[in-house]
This record gives sequence, C-alpha cells and structure tokens, in this order.
Amino acid sequence: MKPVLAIEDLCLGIRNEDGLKPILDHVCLEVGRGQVQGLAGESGSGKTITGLVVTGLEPAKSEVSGHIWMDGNDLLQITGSSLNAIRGRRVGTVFQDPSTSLHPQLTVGAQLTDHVRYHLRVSKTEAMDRAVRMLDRVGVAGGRATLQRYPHEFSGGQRQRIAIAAALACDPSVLIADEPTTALDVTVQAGVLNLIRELVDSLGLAVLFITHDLGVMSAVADNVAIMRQGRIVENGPRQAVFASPQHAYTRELLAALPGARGGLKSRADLARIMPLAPDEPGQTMAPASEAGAV
Amino acid sequence: MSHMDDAATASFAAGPVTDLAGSGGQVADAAEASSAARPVSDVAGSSGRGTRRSHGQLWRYIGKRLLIAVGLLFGMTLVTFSLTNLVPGDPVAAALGQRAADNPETVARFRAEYGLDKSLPAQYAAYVSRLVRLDLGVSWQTHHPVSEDLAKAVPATMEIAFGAIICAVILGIILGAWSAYRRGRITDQVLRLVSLVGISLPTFWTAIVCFYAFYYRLGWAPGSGRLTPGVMAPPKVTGMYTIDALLAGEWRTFVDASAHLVLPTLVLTLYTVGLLTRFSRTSILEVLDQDYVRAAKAKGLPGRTVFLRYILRGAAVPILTMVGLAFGSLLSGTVLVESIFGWPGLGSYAYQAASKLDLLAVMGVGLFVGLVYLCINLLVDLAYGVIDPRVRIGQ
Amino acid sequence: MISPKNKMFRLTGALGAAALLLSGCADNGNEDGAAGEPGDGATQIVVDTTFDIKTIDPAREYEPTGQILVKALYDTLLTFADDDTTTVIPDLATFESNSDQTEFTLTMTEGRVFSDGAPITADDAVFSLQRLQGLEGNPSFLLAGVQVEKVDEMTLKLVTDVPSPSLPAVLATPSCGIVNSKLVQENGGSTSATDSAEEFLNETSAGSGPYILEKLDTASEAILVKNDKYNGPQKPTYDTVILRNTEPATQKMNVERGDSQVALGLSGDMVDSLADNVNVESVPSATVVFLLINADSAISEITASSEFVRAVKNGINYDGLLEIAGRGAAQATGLVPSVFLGALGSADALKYDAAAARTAAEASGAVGQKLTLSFPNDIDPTGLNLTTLAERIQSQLSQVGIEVDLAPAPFATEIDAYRDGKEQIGLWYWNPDYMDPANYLAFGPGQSVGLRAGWPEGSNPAIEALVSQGYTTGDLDARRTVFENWGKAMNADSPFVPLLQPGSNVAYQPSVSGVYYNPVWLINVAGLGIA
Amino acid sequence: MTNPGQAKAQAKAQTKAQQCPQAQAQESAQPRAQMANRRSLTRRIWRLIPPGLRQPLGIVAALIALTWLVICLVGPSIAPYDPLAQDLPRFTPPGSVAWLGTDELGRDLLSRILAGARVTIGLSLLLVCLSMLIGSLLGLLAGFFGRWVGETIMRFTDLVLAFPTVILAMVTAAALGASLFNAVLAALVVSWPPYARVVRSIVMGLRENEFVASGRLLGFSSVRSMRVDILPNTVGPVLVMASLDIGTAALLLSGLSFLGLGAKPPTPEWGSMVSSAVAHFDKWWLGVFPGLAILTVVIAFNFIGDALRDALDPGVEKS
Repeated sequence: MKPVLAIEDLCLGIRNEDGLKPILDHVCLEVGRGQVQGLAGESGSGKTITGLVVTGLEPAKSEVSGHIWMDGNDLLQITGSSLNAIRGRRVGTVFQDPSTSLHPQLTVGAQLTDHVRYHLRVSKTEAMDRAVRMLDRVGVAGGRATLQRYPHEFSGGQRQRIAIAAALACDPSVLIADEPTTALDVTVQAGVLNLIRELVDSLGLAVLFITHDLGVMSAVADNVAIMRQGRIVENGPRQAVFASPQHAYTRELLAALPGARGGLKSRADLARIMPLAPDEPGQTMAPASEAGAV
Repeated sequence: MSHMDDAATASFAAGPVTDLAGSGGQVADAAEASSAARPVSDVAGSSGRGTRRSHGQLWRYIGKRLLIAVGLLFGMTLVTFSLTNLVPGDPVAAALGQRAADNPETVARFRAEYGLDKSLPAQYAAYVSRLVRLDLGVSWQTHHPVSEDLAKAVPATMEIAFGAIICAVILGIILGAWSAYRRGRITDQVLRLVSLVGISLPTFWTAIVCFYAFYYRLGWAPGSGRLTPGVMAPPKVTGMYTIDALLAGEWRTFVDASAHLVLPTLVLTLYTVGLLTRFSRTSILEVLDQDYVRAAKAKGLPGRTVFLRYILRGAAVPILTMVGLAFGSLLSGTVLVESIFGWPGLGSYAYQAASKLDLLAVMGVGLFVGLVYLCINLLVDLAYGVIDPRVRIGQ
Repeated sequence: MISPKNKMFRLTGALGAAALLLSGCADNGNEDGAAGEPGDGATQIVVDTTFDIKTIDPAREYEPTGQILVKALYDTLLTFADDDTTTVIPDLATFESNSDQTEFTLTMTEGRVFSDGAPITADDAVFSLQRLQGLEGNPSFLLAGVQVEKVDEMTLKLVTDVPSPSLPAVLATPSCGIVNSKLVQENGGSTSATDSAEEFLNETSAGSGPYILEKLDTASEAILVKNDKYNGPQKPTYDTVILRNTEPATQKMNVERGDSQVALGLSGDMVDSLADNVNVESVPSATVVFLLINADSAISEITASSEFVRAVKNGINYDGLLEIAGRGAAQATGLVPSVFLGALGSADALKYDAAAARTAAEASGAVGQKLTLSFPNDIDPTGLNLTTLAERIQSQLSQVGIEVDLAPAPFATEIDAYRDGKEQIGLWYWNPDYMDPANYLAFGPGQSVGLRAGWPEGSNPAIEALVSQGYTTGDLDARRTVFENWGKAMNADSPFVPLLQPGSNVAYQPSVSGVYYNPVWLINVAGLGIA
Repeated sequence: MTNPGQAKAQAKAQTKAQQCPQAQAQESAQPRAQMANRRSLTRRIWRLIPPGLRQPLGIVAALIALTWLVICLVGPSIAPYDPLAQDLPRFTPPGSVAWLGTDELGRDLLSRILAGARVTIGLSLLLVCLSMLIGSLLGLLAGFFGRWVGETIMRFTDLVLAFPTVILAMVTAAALGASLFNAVLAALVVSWPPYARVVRSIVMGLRENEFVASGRLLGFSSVRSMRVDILPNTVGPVLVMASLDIGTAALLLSGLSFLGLGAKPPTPEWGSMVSSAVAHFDKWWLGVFPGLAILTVVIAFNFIGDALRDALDPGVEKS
C-alpha cells in the first residue's frame, strides 16, 4: 500500500556558534492509511522534532535536508501559503499538553472553527455545526453551548479531546500526535488512546504517534519505530518489535518497563501497563523542554 | 485576603511609576525582573489571581480597591501638605507681591482668608474638609480655583499624552513583535538598540534638540504653543483642541492644532515607544513559545491571524499593564517637555506651582495625577477580566 | 503674519518622525507674509514675552506683563510720550500743581469715552484712584498719603501732606489707569478691600484705552482687539495684538522665523547672535542689579564690616560682568539708573581695584572664610541670567580672596529671606515702580530695602538726611543735586553694590515701527505701527 | 541531481542569524554527547562575558561604560583646563583652543563634562545603592513578617508609587533646598519602592517554599532563615534591577538639575549644563555635548543591565 506520508532521509541540524549540531540523522518513516505509526525514544532523541518538521514547525535555526512526501509533494519544498494549505487541512497535529496547546483566552468554539473557515471557506454557522459534530465525535457533549466555553472550564481529558477535534476538524488524512496522553491523568489516558484508535479505524487516518512511553505505544501503534540520538534504530510491526527487539537499545527500553519482560503482544496487555508512573522524575516535562530548546 | 491583595497590587507589580526623562527603563525592567524572579512565573499575576471568584467577592474586591484608592489619595494630600510646609520660605510674600506684603494688615487678611493663621493640623483638616466637597481651593498665583486651572491644563496635557500613548502602543507592539519574531537576528539587535536608545534619551534634551532642528533650523514643524497665534481655539467641549475642532467642524483649526501636537508628541513617543517595544518583545517572546501558538500554526492559520488572534491576545495582559504604567509616566514626563514647547499643560502648571510655593495648586496637581494613576490601575485590572476569561467571575 | 496653511497641511498626516521627515522634503518657500497682513485684511501683531502676570485689574496688577496689558487697555490721567521718560504730558486730564507740590488739580479732557461709549468723568477718575488706594493691593503704595477729592464733574484734586514732586509721574503708571466706575461697581467693584471686581476685570476690560480685552489666559496668552470707540491721541495700528507667554530661547526662534513680530525677553547674548532680518532696540534698562551685603553683625560678622563692603566694591570687575550681560547692558553708576534724574555719571561709578580689594578683604577677616551668596534662580530680570552672573561674581571675588558659596533658590523661597534681611550676600534687582528717582530712596538706612541689608535707621545720618530731602525737594535742579549727592554717598558707604543695568532688548521684525522701551510698561503696544 | 532538501537547507543556512544569547541557552538543553569540538581558551574567556555583551554593540557599550567609569576616577586630572576657570573667550566654538568649545562664562566644556562624570555617575551609583538597600530592606520586612507589618509597608509603597514622581521629587527638592545631596534624597524618595515590591514578592514566594518552612520547623529564628534562605535568593534579581536602574537614576538626577533642583552652580553637572544651554541654543555645542554625555552613559549602563539580566535571569530570555 502506498504510504500517505513518507519521511525519507530526513536530516536536521541546528546552527549555533559551535557550528551545526546534528539532531536528526537520515530518518525514514512511512505512515499508511488507517495505520498508527509509533515513534518512541527517550527525551531528546529527536522524535518530537520529527513530528514538527512535517508541518514546517522546526526551530528557526534548523537546516534540513531529505524529503517528506505527501500527495506527491515534498513538504520540505513548500513554504508560505502552500504550506498553510497542508497544515491543519491535510495534516492535523495534537500536542502533548492540552492545557497549553489550547489558547486560554479564546473560546473552544473559536479554536475549533477558525482554521475550518480558513481552509474550507465555509460560513461561520457551518463551521460551528461542524465543530459541534466533531465534539460529538470525540465524545465531548454539550452541543453549541460548549463552543462558548473556555478551555479552563474543561477537564484535562476533555481538553485533549477538544484538541483532537480541532486537529481533525478539516478532515486531514494525517494526524501527528505528539505525546497526546503524557500530560493526562493515567485514568483518562486510556480513553484518549481508545478515541485515537477508533478514529483511525473509522476514518482511515494515518497517524504518527510520538511517545516516550512504550506502554502507551503498545496500546495504539500498528508499527513501532525506536529512535535514539536522532536515528531510527529499529522499525517494524508492533508485535515484532515488542516480541523480538533487534537492537540493544530497544531491549534496554523494554526492560525498563515494569513487568514487561517478554514483551506485550496485544492490547489486552494494556490494562496491566497503563497505571505505570513516569519512569524518571521530570520525564513528563522532557518533551516540552525538548520542544522548547529548539 | 493576601491572595486578593496580590491581585490588587498586581498591576503595580511592574514597579516604579516613572519619573523624569526616562525611567521607563526602570518600569519595564522591574516588571521583567519581577516576573522573572517570581518563582511561580505567572503572566503579570493573571493566572495567580482568583480563578474562582463569586460576584460577592468581586464587589468586595472592587470596594476594597476603592477604599485603598481613597486612602492613598488622603495619604498623598498628607505627604504633599507636609512637604510643601517644609519649604523654607513664607508663601505670603510670593503670593501677594512685594509691596502688598509690606502691609501687615494685608498680610494678616491674606493669612486669614487662606486659613494660614491656623495651626498646621487645623489647616490640613480644613483642606481635607473642603476636598470632601470637591473644592480644591484657589491658587495663590493665578487667583483662579485650582479646579478651573486644572480643567484648562489637563486637556492640553492629555492631548499630548493620548497622542504619544497611541503612537507608542501601535509602534511599540509592531516593533516589539518584529523584534521577537526575528529574535537573535540583526533586525532584533537593531530594534533592541533603538528601543534602548529610546528609553535612554533625556527627554528634556530631546525636546530641545527636536524643537531646534525641526522648527528653528528646518522649519518643518510649527512654533511653540497649541495653536498658531491668530487661530482661535475651538469652542470648548473636551478642551482638547484637535477633538473640539473636529466636533465644531473647524478643519483649519484641526490642522493647526494637530501640527502643533506633532513635536511634543514625537518627543514623548520616542521614549515611550522604547519602553513598549522592549516590553512587547519580552511578552511576545514568552507567548511565541507557547504550545497554543505552535498549535495555531499547525492548524495552518495564516501568520497574520496567528499573530492577531493568538499571540497578541496571549501577550495582552502584561502589555496592557505596561501601557497603564507608561501612560502614568507620560504625565510626569510632560513636566520637562511642556515648558520647551510653550505648552500650557499640567507639567508647566505643576512646575510653576512647585517653584512658587503655590501649596493648593501643588496638592491639586498631585491629587489629580494620583487619581489618574489609581484609575488606570483599576481600569487595567478590570480589563484583565475582559481579556482573560480565567479572571472572570462566576465561571 | 506667516500663513500657516502650507506648513500645516504638510504636517497633518505626520504621526511620527518619519512622516515629519518626509513632509520636510517639500519646499519651504512662501512662508513669510508681510507682518500684520493675514489673508482677510485684518492686521495682527504677535508679541512674545515671558509672562509674569497674576491679574489685569489695574488696581491690583503690579507685574511687568500686567503693566504692558493694562497700559493698552486703560488710559491714565497723565502719561509720557513713547520716546521720552522725563516729561509728563496730559492724557485723560491736564494738571496744575501748587508751588510746594502738595496740591494737584486735574481737569478731565472733554469728549473722551470708555470702550462702551460712556463719557469719562471726574467720578470715574476719583473712583479709580480711590479704589487703587483702598484695595491694599500691590500697587496701593503708589498713592499712599494722597487725598483724592472730586471738585466738579470734570475736575478733581489730589492733596498730599508733604511735597510730592513725583506724583504726576505716579499718575502716569498703568496702575493708575481709569476704570469705568459704573461698570466696575456693577460687577462688585468698590474702593475698599471688599472689592470683588477682579474676576470681572480679568475677563472684560473696563477702560478707555486703544485696545479692549478679547481673552486672557495668565498661563499662555492675552489677545487684545482694537477699541472702536477710542478717541484719544494714540490711534492703534493693528486690529489684534497677541501677547504670548514664551521662553526667551523660543522667543528668539520665533522672531527670527517671523512667527512673532516682537520679542521682549531676549538676553544680551541672544541679541548679539540675532539674525540680520531682525531689528533690535537695545538700551540699558532701568532695572538695577545689585549686591546686598548684610550690615547686621548677627547675620555675619564679616559682611557687617565696612572693609568687607569695600573689598567687594573694589573686587568686582564691572567690565567682566558687562561681558556676561551682553548687548545694551551698562554699569550701574549708582542705584539710580541712567534714565532718571539724578543718575550719576561714569566718573562716580564704583571702580575695580584688585589690590585694594585684596587688602580690604584681608582686613575684614573674610580670607579663608566661606560666605553665602543667595539669589533667585528662576527669574531673569530683562533676560539676564542671575545664575550666570553669580558664577562670574563668585569667580571674581575668589580672585581677591573672598570665597562665596552660591545659594540659588526659587524666587518664591528666596524672597522671604531677602525681605527679612537674612541673607549674608544677596544678588537682587530693582525695577522702578514709577518714573521718578524717589523710588530708589527705599535703599536708604531704615527704609524698606535698607532694612533688608540689616541697615537700620541711624546707621548713617548724612544719607538719611539726603533721603528725606529726596522725598520732598520739588525744584528740578535741586532734586538733581540731592539725588546725585545721595547716590555718591550710597556708593561710598551703603551696603549695596550697584552692579549693572542689563540691556533692555526689544527685537522686532523690520515691518514693525514705533518700538520704544519704557522703564515701567516696557512697551506701548498701541504705539506699534507698520513700517 | 539536485537534492531539493539540500537546497532548502542551504536557503535556510543563508538566513541563519548571528550567534545570539538564545543559542547559548538552547545548547545546554541538548545532549552533551553531540557537542562538537573542545572549546579553545579564547572561547572560554569569551564565555565569561555576559551573552548580551558578546556582540559588537555590547562591547562598544561596555567600553563606553568603562571609559566613563575611568573618567569618574581620574576625570579632573586629565581635563585640559580647570573646569571652574573662566579664562577662555566666551562661546568659543569647538576647535583647537577648546576641543568642545567654551560656555557662556568662558569655561572649557570638555573639562566640565569630564568633571561632571564624577558628579552624575557617582551620584547615580550612590542613589541606586541607597534605593536598593532601603527598598530591599523594607521588602524583606514586608515579605517576611507579612500581616500588618507587611501591609503597612506595602500600603506606604503604594502611596509613593501612586505619586507623580517628578512632582514629588520636585516638591522634595524644593523643600530641602537645591543641592546635589538633596536631589539624591529627593530621587531616593521615589526610587526605592520597586525594590521593595520585587523583594517582597520573591520573599513571599520563597516563604511558601518548603525549604524555608522546614527551616522554621527546625526552629531556626526568622533572622536566621532570612539570612540563610531568603537573602541569597533575592540578591540576583535585585542586582539585575539595580544595574538597569543606574541609567534611570542618571536621567532622574540630571532631570532634577535641569529643573534647577539639583547641582548648585558652578558645579559642573550635565543636566544643569543642558539647562543653561537652552538660552544659547544657537551655540549648539553647549547643549549637544552634555546631552550626548548623558545619553551615552545611560545607554551604556542600560545595555549592560540588559545583558546582566539576560545572563542572570535566563527565565526572561528563555528560548
């Protein structure tokens, strides 16, 4: 099957006074329709930035080479309004922390509709209807009244659902989910993961799912790529990677999962894994600082 | 209580309300330093303040603010009163004129008329009791009620101050945003330098240099004063000639008044724009790194929308705080600028009053400017609620 | 007048410097129209001065700016010609006096009217003069001891106990302007301190002068318009006179650029560097700048000694001070300025003698001591900066061994110490109250200014005798001799050091004629014409 | 074949910015393993300079400030003339006789400006130190003792802050009489409150912090916890404020002198020099040079303060 999104030989370095600091090293990834491609790695491995490059959000002082193919276009070659026509419209993005990725001073409705109106050129009412439908779809009830409310009036899980609704509002074919559950209480993580899986299955989305948490990964990903220091060290179907990791680093990572020796074979294992706490202090913050550092 | 209280003073948190030529630097920097220093780095205190506040609490809060404001005003009268009475020199000779002061009867009558024959506490009490009836007394110098003098001087100053603050806010936000967007690049460096120069300019010097260059040397700007002699002031509505002229449909007067506004406004803008550029840059930089900005870009919104809708809104609260402070400092800054441009405003009035020991006039000016400060702060605080729904009550 | 239109339009759009710069690229021509000829045919003249004004109620005002305005708004019974400061001439009245100058009979000129058309009678004159006396305002002292009586509808009589040869000159001061008694009384006027007409008179002029008041803002400007009913000798030329409050430096720019036609406050230095397109009327003013050296040993043992006074009088290089004062300034030969009867010649002036000064300074015990020189720093008598002058004096005195600290203070603060006689050394100035040398007698021992130098009655009987002669001697030549003797004695023995008369500099556009300096009212705006 | 990705990389490389302070902060967040090359010695020294100064402008600013400080120390001795001597012809334009011309009394302008550095800069430093001390002390008290002590102090701070600064300073200077020392006092009256506020807010924040609380649980006295726990934490922000305040102080003091409320004649002070130049505006050098002196000093110190803040408060300039 032809991948919806193909990352090919992606290299990225950040220029500072010492010269060019390499961040990504010949990264290749493919995401197919109805597939969840997981991308896992420790903080600072470059996984978040990989997601950002797709929508042209890499840091200002980056130097990039390679290709990101989508719909026959190389996303690295396009800029300006053509890039805007892809972002949000063809590729939706969900960020880690919904309490920061939703603007606290804008109503949920505004944030669900502004890009819809821009991309799809629909009227305000139409965009609102659409937003209500999307909210319904992601499981946030309340209809129109909800649109008038502000993000802080929702719980964390609901906010992330709203963020997902916003990302999917224009029917994109690709969703980049950057640690979408990390900032959530463990009890609501499962709900959000289920939602994503369900959307993939029903809409045929292609998802690039980025996380540091192999437990989460095992719950949703069809394919799993392991990234270390800017390189993909292992990539393959979930079962294969979890059952028989080829790379030493993958084994190390898996070993760090409590009670996970032997690997996770199915979604049924999820329940056992989910309650786990972040494995090192401060790790939940790591992706933020990684993003922030660039 | 302490929580509320922090909110009450949050708009002040930026610190010094400024002074002469350009302590704006101080304002901005104190604000920056303090926000940086605060362990819980909130956006000018907004996130820290009442996320859950009922209507009753709101009224209590406003009531408390007003009470504090009134208390501050009385404190200010007390301070000015004591200071002006510390001045070595009897205001009587200055007020009456040399010859009249030779006549002990006249002096005695003057003292009785202004209550100067009473003890200081009694004088103060008399002043305050008049003040409660909104009577600021009669200036010894102009022989007019202080309130009338203020009614003439204030619009003149407001005309410059409004002009300057509007220009400065627009330019400051644009330049600050530009600088923030180009962070670290040459543009940013240049803009940082320019804004630094702006807040480093001694306004009294800039005013002289501008007047000399643009009026005397080049003849591009009109001379001193608010209108060219011979052009009659428009019928008084607001006291601001530009607005009054427009209201009266006197186009030529409007043009003349606007032309006279350019230089004084420019001088005050130079300084304020430096202040606001620096502050906007910092605030926008903080917002630029927010996830919601990245999310907005990821949604494919055009840059203009992202800036106006997401970034500016996010940076609005600290910028607004700063604008409030800058406006206050503008009023103070006029003292040094007005005399050079022959502008009969609050600054000239205050300077005259202070140097001529015109006690009631000094206190009137002090009270007025203090009142403006307090009002600005109250307004800024209330505006937070409009900008930031988290501050709003009864969610 | 300039036509502002061009410039204005170019500037409207300008919000900031960029627009300002752009706008300036347009050409600068066509800006100067001829003075007094704005587009609509009416003539207007703009006079820049530094405002010192509280009121323009003639019976209350006593500041220079007020004098200029009141002179134009109110006629006086007697007056001086524009170019003469010695001979009193009739205006609203003619006068005769008895031989010992104690009784003055004034006969009102027929036919003169107020600006509302009402004829001027002796009632108005009596009311005006009695009001001046009764208000106990600043100028009330002018008519102290004078009895004002109405004789008939057109005649009044002024009687004094002592001979008052200066009374006609006093009657010519603007403060003795005649007000419309009916109008003023209708608006709260009276001849006692209960008078409440000031507010009315600050908004409406109630006189018969060549101009009437259009608008007064004591902070920024006064606008006068021609009095159509005026039927006196001084027909005004300009339809409108605008007197603006302007800093001296700005005045210079304005007059050079043609934005004003007359500038009254320029210093000698400014005049020296004035552009060629501006004319200057530069004469020594009647203001005398002097040093006061306190003779009260309670204030300072050093300054109280006559050697110290001698040291200062010799230690000052008067030419060096004149250099600071610039154009028009002259050494004050005595306390009586050169325009008045009895002024001393240059031979009698104080002389710089460094050696004598040094000896005297050592004898006085001043060497090695620090004394204080106090002066007001927010007031510039006829454009002379007292701070600069004080710095030069400090430097000069230091060269003869006298060290002084400068103690500048705002006028309002310092005036108190001055009046109370608390200053060790003071740098002050004296503007004549009326055009007669008698008002300088106040410097005598026990007189009002003398006391400020700690110089009580009985300090110098010889001078005191001359003072009383000065007040009463009527005969012109005798008066001259008395004042000359008084002046010489003061130079020799008084604790006052007359320094200089700053230049009175009136800068004006060549299009303006009739610019004359007057010691009391500075300039008669009604006398200004088109050249 | 042209690699389009490389083309974009090159395009981006061309727009790469100058090295900047932000780059510094970023790099530490990245794994050290990837940091290339050992740093040379010069680079190490380079890094000792606050990042904000590590650019041509910053160096110029630092040099200007340094020059002025040196002038403060040796000023009068390198002046070509006695700043008080009135020996030269008045109003000599800048030239060989007097490099910057002479003033209305025939004094050498250059000598006066050099002598004035000590006055303006010295007093500004004094003012900043005093306001820092007083403000911090009151802020510490207010923050630490909370309740009514703190309330009283903060209400008083509000009072001063709500006052129109210039007018308060003007009245104070008028009340005390014009002199440089009194001008410093008058400026002090209006300069301390920001410090009090900032220090209080830091202390309030720290007080919530566990380590102070635990200190108190362990029975440490309030004085001890103030000294050990709180004081050190306030030093950084306060110093940053103070460094940014020097320029402001110079402006305030010269402004007061400009109004005739500061330096007494014949003291060479820049603000009063500008003030007396107003009357002689066509002798441009009289106003331009003292004004430039004020400007350069204020810019230089503001720039350094900025750089210090960037260095000490990475939070503000965080990437």
